[in-house]
Amino acid sequence: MLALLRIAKLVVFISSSLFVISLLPTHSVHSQDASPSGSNLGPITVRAHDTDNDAGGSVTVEWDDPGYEKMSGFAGFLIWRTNTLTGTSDSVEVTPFGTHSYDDRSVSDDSTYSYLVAALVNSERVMSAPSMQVRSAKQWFDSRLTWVLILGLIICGAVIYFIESAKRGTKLFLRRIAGLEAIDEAVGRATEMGRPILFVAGIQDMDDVQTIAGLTILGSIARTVAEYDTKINMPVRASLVMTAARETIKHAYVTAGRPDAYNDDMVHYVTDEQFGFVAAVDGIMVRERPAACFFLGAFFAESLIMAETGNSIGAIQVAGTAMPAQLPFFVAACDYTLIGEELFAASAYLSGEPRQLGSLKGADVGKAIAMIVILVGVIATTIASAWNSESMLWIENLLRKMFSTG
Amino acid sequence: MDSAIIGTWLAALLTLGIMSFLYKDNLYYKICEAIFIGISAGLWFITYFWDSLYRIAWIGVVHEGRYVLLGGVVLGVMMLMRLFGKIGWIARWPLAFIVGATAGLKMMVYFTTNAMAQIHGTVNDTMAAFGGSGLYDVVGRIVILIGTVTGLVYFYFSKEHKGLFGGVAKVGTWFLMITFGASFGYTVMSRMSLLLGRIDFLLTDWLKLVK
Amino acid sequence: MKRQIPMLILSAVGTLLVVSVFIPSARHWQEDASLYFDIIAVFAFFLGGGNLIRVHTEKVNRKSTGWIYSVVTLLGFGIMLVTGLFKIGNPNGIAGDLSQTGSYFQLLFQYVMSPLNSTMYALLAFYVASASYRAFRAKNTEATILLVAAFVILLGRTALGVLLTNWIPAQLSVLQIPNLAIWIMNAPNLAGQRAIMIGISLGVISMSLRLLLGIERSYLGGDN
Amino acid sequence: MGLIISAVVIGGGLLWILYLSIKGQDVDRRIVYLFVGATVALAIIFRLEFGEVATPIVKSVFDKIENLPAGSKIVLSYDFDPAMAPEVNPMANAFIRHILEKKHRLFFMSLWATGQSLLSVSLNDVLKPEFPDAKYGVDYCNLGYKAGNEGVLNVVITNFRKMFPSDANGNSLDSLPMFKDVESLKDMDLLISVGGGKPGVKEWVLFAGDPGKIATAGGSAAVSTPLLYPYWPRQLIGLLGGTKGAAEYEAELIKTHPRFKDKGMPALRMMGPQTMAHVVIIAFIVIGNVAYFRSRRKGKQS
Repeated sequence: MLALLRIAKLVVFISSSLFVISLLPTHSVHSQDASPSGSNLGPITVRAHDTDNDAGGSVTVEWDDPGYEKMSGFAGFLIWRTNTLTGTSDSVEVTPFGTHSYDDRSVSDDSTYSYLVAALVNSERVMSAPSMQVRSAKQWFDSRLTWVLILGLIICGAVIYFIESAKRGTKLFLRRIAGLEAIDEAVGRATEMGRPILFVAGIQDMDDVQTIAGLTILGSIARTVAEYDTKINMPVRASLVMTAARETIKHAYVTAGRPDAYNDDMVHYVTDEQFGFVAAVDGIMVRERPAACFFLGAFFAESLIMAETGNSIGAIQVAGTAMPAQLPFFVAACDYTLIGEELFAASAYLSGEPRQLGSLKGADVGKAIAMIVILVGVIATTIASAWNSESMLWIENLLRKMFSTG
Repeated sequence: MDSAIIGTWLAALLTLGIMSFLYKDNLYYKICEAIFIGISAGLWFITYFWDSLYRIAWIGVVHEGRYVLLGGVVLGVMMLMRLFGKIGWIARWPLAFIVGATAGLKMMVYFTTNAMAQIHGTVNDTMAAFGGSGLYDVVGRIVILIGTVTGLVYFYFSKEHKGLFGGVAKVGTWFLMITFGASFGYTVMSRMSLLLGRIDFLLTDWLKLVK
Repeated sequence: MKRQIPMLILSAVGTLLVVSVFIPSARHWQEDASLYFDIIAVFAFFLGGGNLIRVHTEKVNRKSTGWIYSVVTLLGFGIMLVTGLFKIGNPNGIAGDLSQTGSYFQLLFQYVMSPLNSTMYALLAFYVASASYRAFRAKNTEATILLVAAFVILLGRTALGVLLTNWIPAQLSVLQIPNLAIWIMNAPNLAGQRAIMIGISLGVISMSLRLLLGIERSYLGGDN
Repeated sequence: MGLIISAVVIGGGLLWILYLSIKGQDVDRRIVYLFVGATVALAIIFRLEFGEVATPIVKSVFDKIENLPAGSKIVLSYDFDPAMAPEVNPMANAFIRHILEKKHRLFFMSLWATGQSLLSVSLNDVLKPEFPDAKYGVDYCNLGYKAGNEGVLNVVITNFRKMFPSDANGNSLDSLPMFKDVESLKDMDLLISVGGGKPGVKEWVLFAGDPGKIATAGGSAAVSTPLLYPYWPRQLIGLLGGTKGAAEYEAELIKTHPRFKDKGMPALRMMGPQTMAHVVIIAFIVIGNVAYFRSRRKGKQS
């Protein structure tokens, strides 16, 4: 039965191919005198295969040009597709000069196809022989990302390993970060002066990790605030951040044993507009005169506007962001700045919890790998270019391949 | 009077109001600030309403039959439960969804575009800028190498910055300082052009002092 | 339960999205997740906007200091909502594009929002000046290095920089200030940027893992 | 007159601030603000312009065009959109003036769909009125926009006619005399891309200049300029960065070819106030440090 079906398919395929060829106003590829300008060109060879690393529904057609592009009157290559199950044929695309491959994204994974490519020269079509039958399929793994997976697993593995070993009681050493030690000092001073603290978790929404990092630090700060009974004022630019920040502060107050002192109004929505938000925060600063300002999260151009206003009212300012372009402004105008990675590490530091600290040690493994790769890479490329060393070139190419991300 | 003239006057008065903050907080600024907050919050709500709620959720589900988006609507409604004290805790579900999605997605994005691409770039661009074999190029390569590696040493958390390691980290901070100084210096000019635009508006479009 | 279920959602969603990067046919999950985010964000706005209205109405009711500004804010918010929801003045009616020329929404944007926005942005120029005057002082090694780098780049971007070092012969042309400025951008500046960016990505990875593993969960609130 | 007033106000003010700082008094930040505002306002009111001096990275582009023999073939690609235009359009116009003044042959094209209309504006407002003798097809031609980003470059580096069967007006390339000895980009003497995004200067370097060993220069918006610095001077013979770079080029142009003086040099005019503000900021940094060292010395003595 199955064999019969196959034979039937084959018959349909061959006959439909012949049908297509007979329909086209063309001459056999092999009859040389029939080529448009009488030149002596070989046949176009066509290969069709499933498109790599995709979700299915696409076939890649590739062909060699024996020289039709160079002929005057060349107008492009016509790609012709036959569905070998149904026998229907249609033209897919005419590709421009210089293109020798095409991804046909209009196929179904349930059918098989065969392709022809025709060179269009002076309204004539020089056909290739049909390609092998091909069926598109989806891949379960994007092979281009093999090195991403391997390196990612190594780093994540290191982080998880150190978290686990910290859980088992291994003592971990971490260096001090000046900006974090200043946080307690800043809250303490606000308490002494009887003035509020201002907290801004950046101007992005919850879909930015920096905002989440800011909120995790807010958790620690809010606990101190609750213990000291200081006032905290947190204007936000996005409603989701408002909801999340309220949960965070409330939790901190409960942990500190002061749930009654918590109030939803500590966090208030202002406006989603970047500079409208800045106008409001500036207003709050000069009117309420907070003793301490925290800017922890993702910031853009407003960083300096807020930090300079904070500076003008004499507040202690601690900032932290992973926006490289804004770091210089915070460094210039704030008392302490958490630079890049320090922002993400801060909450782990502040919590003092072993598992959290372990995760930082894991990230250090990643840094060690990066340093080694950069050292080896730059030295290898230098030697490779200066002395034409084969082995160094091999290392260079390996590294390029490992770290290329598509 | 046509609307353009009224508009220009309005724009000029608002511009001056915001600038008055530089002198000190005052009634004029407070009014401008209040207008700014009210109008902009409304503007964003309207934008969200038409772009997300109407175009994505309503058109997507009702007209295009993309029922997968209903999941978002359900999570969104859960968010609103915050308004009802007793079942307010259910609002944590959409929050958990968002934090999980952000963590998962951004982890991969940062890993490929920041870590891998930067390591790749260090090796590649170094050769673009300093690929030759003269003194200039050799010095350039060494500086990039030292700068990147010592900078990473600065961020190394699990070792005390003392002795040789501390010295290396110190060099790393110097490189970070050069980076900050350079970015600051480079952006000054573009910041000035913003102010230029505003003052030009006041003098030319509004007061017509400059032709 | 009130904490376990959210934790479960968080870990599951996060892990699925990490995995989806590697599976071609699962990549659309990422777009779906961002669409979900957009939809949730609108609903959340009802909370945020509600909060804005409540805070300002309360101020007005209690006649607390500055209540008159709250009236202005509420008015502005209301006007924008009405003109935007009903697309007042829009030549194409309710089906028209929100920012259609001539609609009241567009007029308010053009004559009220835009000048406020760009003026607030322009204040940066003043703050850059005051920060330069106050903060760029050679107090210690770090501050001196920052100062020198900024100074060379600043000079390199004015004619002064060219004129000051024109006399340096061509063999040493890298020492001419404009060239030196470019060299600083190319070598030490780039190196520093790279270290910061690589550090950031590792910080994000370790924080994301803390979140996905449920080690860090203060933002999910307590058990009540 | 304006220059004198400005110099007196600003110079006097700075000296006064210096005096206050040295005496150890804190200068109120509002005085700093007032100063910046006054500087910019004065510069706008009196339309102050300063002679820019070309930095080496700009000078090398200028010298290249200046020193090529007349009749050299130069491609100028408009790879930008209206948002970037205020910064980079002056560069493109300065290039047009310089290239045609030196009697080179100019081939216009664009890798950005939006570049096409900006290109026609330049042709109508600058080229045609200022060079009435320049003949289309002989001295310049417009190939127009082609979709395909850097793929376009991949093709034209071996063959122009395959990618551009005709120019933007529908004339076949063979009908244009200036194309007689042009087969591909490799026959060009200089490639210039003006743009600030992708595809832009970087793509011209990587897909045309570098593989074809053709001299390449560029102009880009200030934000993307640092990303292009690594290619100078090896793969890029020069680069104009932002309004500043454009102004330097304009200054160099009117220095060598004074007949353009009255053509209105927009970048130079825009730079006036910015340069003033820049100098004031540099002065502030210097004054700040003088004051700091004075106060430290005093601190040590007491």
